Amino acid sequence: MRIFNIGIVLLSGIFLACSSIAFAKVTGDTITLGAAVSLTGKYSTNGKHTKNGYELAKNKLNAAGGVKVGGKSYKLDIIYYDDESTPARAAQLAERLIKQDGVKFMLGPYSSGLTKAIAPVTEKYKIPMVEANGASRSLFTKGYRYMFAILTSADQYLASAVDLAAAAAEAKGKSASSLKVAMIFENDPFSQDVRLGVVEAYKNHGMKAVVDDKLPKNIDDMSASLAKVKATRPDILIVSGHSKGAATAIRQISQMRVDVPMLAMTHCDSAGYKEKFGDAAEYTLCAAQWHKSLSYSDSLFGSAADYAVTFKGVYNYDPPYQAAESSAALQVWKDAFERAQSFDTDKLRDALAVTKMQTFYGNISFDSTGKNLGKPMVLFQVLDGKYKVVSPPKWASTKLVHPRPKWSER
Amino acid sequence: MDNILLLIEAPFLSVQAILDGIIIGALFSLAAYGMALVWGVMRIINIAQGEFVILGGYVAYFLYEAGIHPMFGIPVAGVVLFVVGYGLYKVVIYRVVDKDLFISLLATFGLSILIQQLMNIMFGADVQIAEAGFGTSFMFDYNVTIPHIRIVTFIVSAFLGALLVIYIKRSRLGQAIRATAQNARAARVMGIDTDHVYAMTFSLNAAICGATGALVAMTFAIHPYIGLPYTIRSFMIVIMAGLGNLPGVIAAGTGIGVAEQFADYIFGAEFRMAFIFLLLVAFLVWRGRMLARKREVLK
Amino acid sequence: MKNKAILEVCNSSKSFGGVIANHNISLTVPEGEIVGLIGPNGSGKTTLFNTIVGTHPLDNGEVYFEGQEISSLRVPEIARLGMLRTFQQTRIYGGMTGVQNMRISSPLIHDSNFSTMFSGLPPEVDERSDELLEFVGLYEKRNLMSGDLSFGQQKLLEFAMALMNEPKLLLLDEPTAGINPTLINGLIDRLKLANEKFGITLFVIEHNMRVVMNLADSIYCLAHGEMLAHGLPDEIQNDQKVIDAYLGAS
Amino acid sequence: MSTTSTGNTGSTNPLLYIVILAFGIAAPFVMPAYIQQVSFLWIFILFALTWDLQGGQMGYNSFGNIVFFGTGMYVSASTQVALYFDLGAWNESGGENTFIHATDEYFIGLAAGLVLSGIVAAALAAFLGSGILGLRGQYFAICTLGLSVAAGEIAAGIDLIGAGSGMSTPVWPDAADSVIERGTFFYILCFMLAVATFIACKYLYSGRFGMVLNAIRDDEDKAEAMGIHTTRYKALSWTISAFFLGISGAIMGNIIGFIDPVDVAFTGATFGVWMVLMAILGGKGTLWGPVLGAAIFHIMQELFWTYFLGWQRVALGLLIILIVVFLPQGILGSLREHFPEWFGHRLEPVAVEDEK
Repeated sequence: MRIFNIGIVLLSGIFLACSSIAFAKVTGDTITLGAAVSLTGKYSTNGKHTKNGYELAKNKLNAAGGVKVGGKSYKLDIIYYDDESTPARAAQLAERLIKQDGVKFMLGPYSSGLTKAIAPVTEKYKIPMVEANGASRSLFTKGYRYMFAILTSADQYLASAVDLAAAAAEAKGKSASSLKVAMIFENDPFSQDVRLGVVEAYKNHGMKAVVDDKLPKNIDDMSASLAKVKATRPDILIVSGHSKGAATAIRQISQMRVDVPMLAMTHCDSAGYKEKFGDAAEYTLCAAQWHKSLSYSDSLFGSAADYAVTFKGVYNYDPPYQAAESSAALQVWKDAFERAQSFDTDKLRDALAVTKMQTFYGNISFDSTGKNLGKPMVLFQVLDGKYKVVSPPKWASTKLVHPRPKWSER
Repeated sequence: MDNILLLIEAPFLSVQAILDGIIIGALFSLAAYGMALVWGVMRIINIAQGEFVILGGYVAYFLYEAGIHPMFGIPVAGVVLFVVGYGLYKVVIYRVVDKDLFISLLATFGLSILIQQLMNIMFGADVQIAEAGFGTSFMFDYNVTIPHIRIVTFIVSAFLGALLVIYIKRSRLGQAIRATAQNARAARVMGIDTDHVYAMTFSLNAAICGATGALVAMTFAIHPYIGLPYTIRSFMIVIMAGLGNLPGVIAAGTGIGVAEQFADYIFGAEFRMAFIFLLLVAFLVWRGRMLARKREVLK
Repeated sequence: MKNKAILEVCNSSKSFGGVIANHNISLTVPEGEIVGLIGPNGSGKTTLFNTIVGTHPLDNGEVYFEGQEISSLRVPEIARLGMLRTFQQTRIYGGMTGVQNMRISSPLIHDSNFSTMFSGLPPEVDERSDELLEFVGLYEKRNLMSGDLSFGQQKLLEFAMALMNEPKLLLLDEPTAGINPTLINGLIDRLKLANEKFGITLFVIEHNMRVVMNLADSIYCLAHGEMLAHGLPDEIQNDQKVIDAYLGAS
Repeated sequence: MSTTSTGNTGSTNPLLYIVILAFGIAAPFVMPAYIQQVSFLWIFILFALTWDLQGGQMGYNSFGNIVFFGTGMYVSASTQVALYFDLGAWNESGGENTFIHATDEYFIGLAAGLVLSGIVAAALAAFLGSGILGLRGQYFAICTLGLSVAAGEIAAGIDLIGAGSGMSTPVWPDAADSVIERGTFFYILCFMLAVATFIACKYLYSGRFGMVLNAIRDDEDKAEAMGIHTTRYKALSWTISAFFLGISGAIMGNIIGFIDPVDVAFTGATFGVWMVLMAILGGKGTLWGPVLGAAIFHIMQELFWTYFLGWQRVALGLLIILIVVFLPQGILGSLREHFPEWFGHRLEPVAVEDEK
């Protein structure tokens, strides 16, 4: 009998909790977007960059008059949830944003893995999503129609570094196919995708891989892999593993005095690379979607450099590209709303598909799979404690220093 | 296969692996010794061990940020964590100390989640390091590297371990701790304030973890979510060595450290965690089997 | 010997890390009798029980149950053959009610294959369980958590559980320890009754001389891990070696 | 010391079953927006029930049951894909290949996946159980914890199932939407599986199986001394749990749509621990405790997520500590301690009619 009563109370509790649904999509003069970002868990650093990027652009857009649809001006608002850096939670939250909070316009989470979990949900409900932080190329092979990524896919992150090395070798009269490549990648969707791109690139040049290590996600020590690198003396060492991997790598490479002619990585700036490691970081090649020294600009933020100043003024640190991408995602939404002049999700999808715009972050236009074709990746090298763009040639502000000086000669 | 060939072709890799393993093992042994202390005296398996280590690392990191050499972080982290440990004992642990082992296991698990998340909120999820600024030594024509910080780590671990053993052997509190470990009820009858002993034991363990953490921040890197491997390694070492067996702890610690390094070379680093954990499972099952032969069970 | 031996121990030895607990012990328990085992504290009585029922492996010697060698069998296998023991520190299933403790002790549980493991138990089991609970005087407390029963009641419950299992031979480790003296006579009667009515052979460790003299048909006496004496209760009572052993003179 | 509810405890009001069933059936219509949360609720109930089969009833506190969940997830997803495509190519999915399941392919694959996932998980449990169930107490708990972490790391190293990049499950065919909506379909699967698990547990606890498990929990040595085949029962109990967990993993994998080895499949630190907490919160060793615990836990967690954004894990950690410190017996366990007569533990001087 008592158990029965408990059961009844419980069930009525569930019903009660569910009856307080707040429907939101467009109410009054507010357009509500939804985003699951990683506020806790292993991606929380970059999750924070992502959220800051969204917030900055939202406030800036609202201050600049909001979004004009049908002659009326709307303010943007964003509902955030914390996906705890796990795909399981991210998928649930996407469902929740769409079905309970009535969100019709989605922004992406941080990282490829989480985007992979969210994309099937948005696709199912035919909710357009502009995502700024999911670069894994398998995202673009599932035929998703409602997902638009404003970044370059992950396989292109470091492929250009391999090309640079090949060019440098040929300039010295050596054949590119004589080069040896060492790869150390974290075992997660993003880094493994970067690896695929690198593998394709070095195979194109006929190079040989001498080390191909995967690191577990909880890595704090890669000395075994680096010892292998020392033993095999490769010409290029490529490392990718989010901020944690970048920080561990640079520290141990300098500690162990690993001498390689070329060292390339991802996530240098979000790891606070040059600030934290000083000299140890010198001559490293870093892949980035964006950098403040690039010559892109738009009417809202001004130039890339202006964006960096604005961002720093609000959040007190230099914007990593993760933040810039996120800000740009909101600009893409605004553009789509204003071109579609509608809040209909299908019309918005079609508008998004034909996006062609310039932002401080770069040119944006999507191909049929939803990835951005408008801008290339950039590679910079840390020189004298500064990030200098070395590739692509169009933006190169300095010449690549190659090979890296040996540790004993510094 | 290639990996094994590489080991044979480049013998200095083995030297490197053994050196790294021993130094890392010393670090693990220290945390493991603390865990054995708590386990033996209080019958609590502290899942939050790794979080204490990381917390200690943050103390060293903040000293470093404040411009103080992180070596000072070793004693400071010890003191700070001692206080933290005492507080946690008074608030949570003393309520579960006499309960079922599984209850205390869960309680410390809750603590570990709590500490992790609070660290994330307070310090951020960035990877942090406290650079000690020591140099590096080389052997075999630059092929084997020994960062000095690792040597320092080894020496400090050994020194702290020895200090601890002497303290437990000689001091009054140490004697009370040993008496309580053998038979808490008898100790209570003999007028030992076991509650105080428990509080001190738990705080002492936290202090050891804190010092270990300071070394970790200088040798490796810290961030809020990297505690669990330290807990698991400590646990492995303790079961392999048995409670209250310091030479065993050191042997098991360095053994695991070296085994891990070689596993890295042979199976690839992506299986490192799997290797450690499967080793744990295999060891337990093997011990269970051996005891079953004597018609006993692992209890 | 009037009856054939149900249990035979030949030259059993057991030591724990150099401490010799049992040395060359031989004894026989005839079917249908009540045999007592006495000896001062630490003389190796419980160790002997443990080696007989398979808790510890024997260092040396053999154990036969109904003529079959059981020295290398394990506890549950021996129990299924029909030799059961109770524990000095009473062991019952504290988280279950008295009735459940009884039901789970039914010998039908020994038969565990895929068809029977998931089935219930036939009504005869309940009848028998009620009968035995009645027999030990716990019927009205049968639905209480057995962990909440008093120590003496738990002892009785353990005894009832052992009877429920319908063993051929029951090894009792100090059945009267910790029981209120006024209840001891009742317990002795029940033990005797179990022996007569259910035909269960009993092998009893007992400290209380009055009890064991009253109960046993024959008695073995252990001291310092060795068999000291064997005989009828009267003989043992007057045996100088036994008296010395108990007074610590030897 | 824990409590039990086998056999003859107070019988449950049949109305409760009717209300719960009615809730289960009505949920997709009454609150379609919450269909996924309610699906998760059923799965959580299953988690707690299957954990309790060892932890509560048998006294073997396992942190490793999540292994079977993850195994089921991978087995099902691999089956679904491998029936129609090359598994390796699916997971690498470089280039411009697209893989789309036709409607009948999707459902046939899913059916095969569900069945296989249960069988493989159960077989794995039988195999692992033979080694690990010989350990007792904290050694068993830690050994299973090690197993759950190792499983995730191993899965992350196997390229065929996508390694660390994870694996996507087949996309729901649009054509099927005209018959049934995806969420509703999986909701029904979750609901049916949870009900089946509950019925299985209830049945097991009503017969000798449950009694033997309780006996093992209360005193395994005694149970052995009484001639019970303890090993057989222990292994079978784990196998049964694994069977249901395997299928739940298969369903969950399809609901989430993307399998990450550590964060979705072998989630020792989240689902793996939650199942323990839910059972303890409700009262381990009881039939209804895990159900109650799962419901309360799930609702609390959803509320935390909504109202303590960013602090929800802190709240969770606190909740764990509060539960184990102040309510180690769980809700039903505490009720039983204070009001034993509600559960049928009373003096019965005269022979009243025999329950059961």
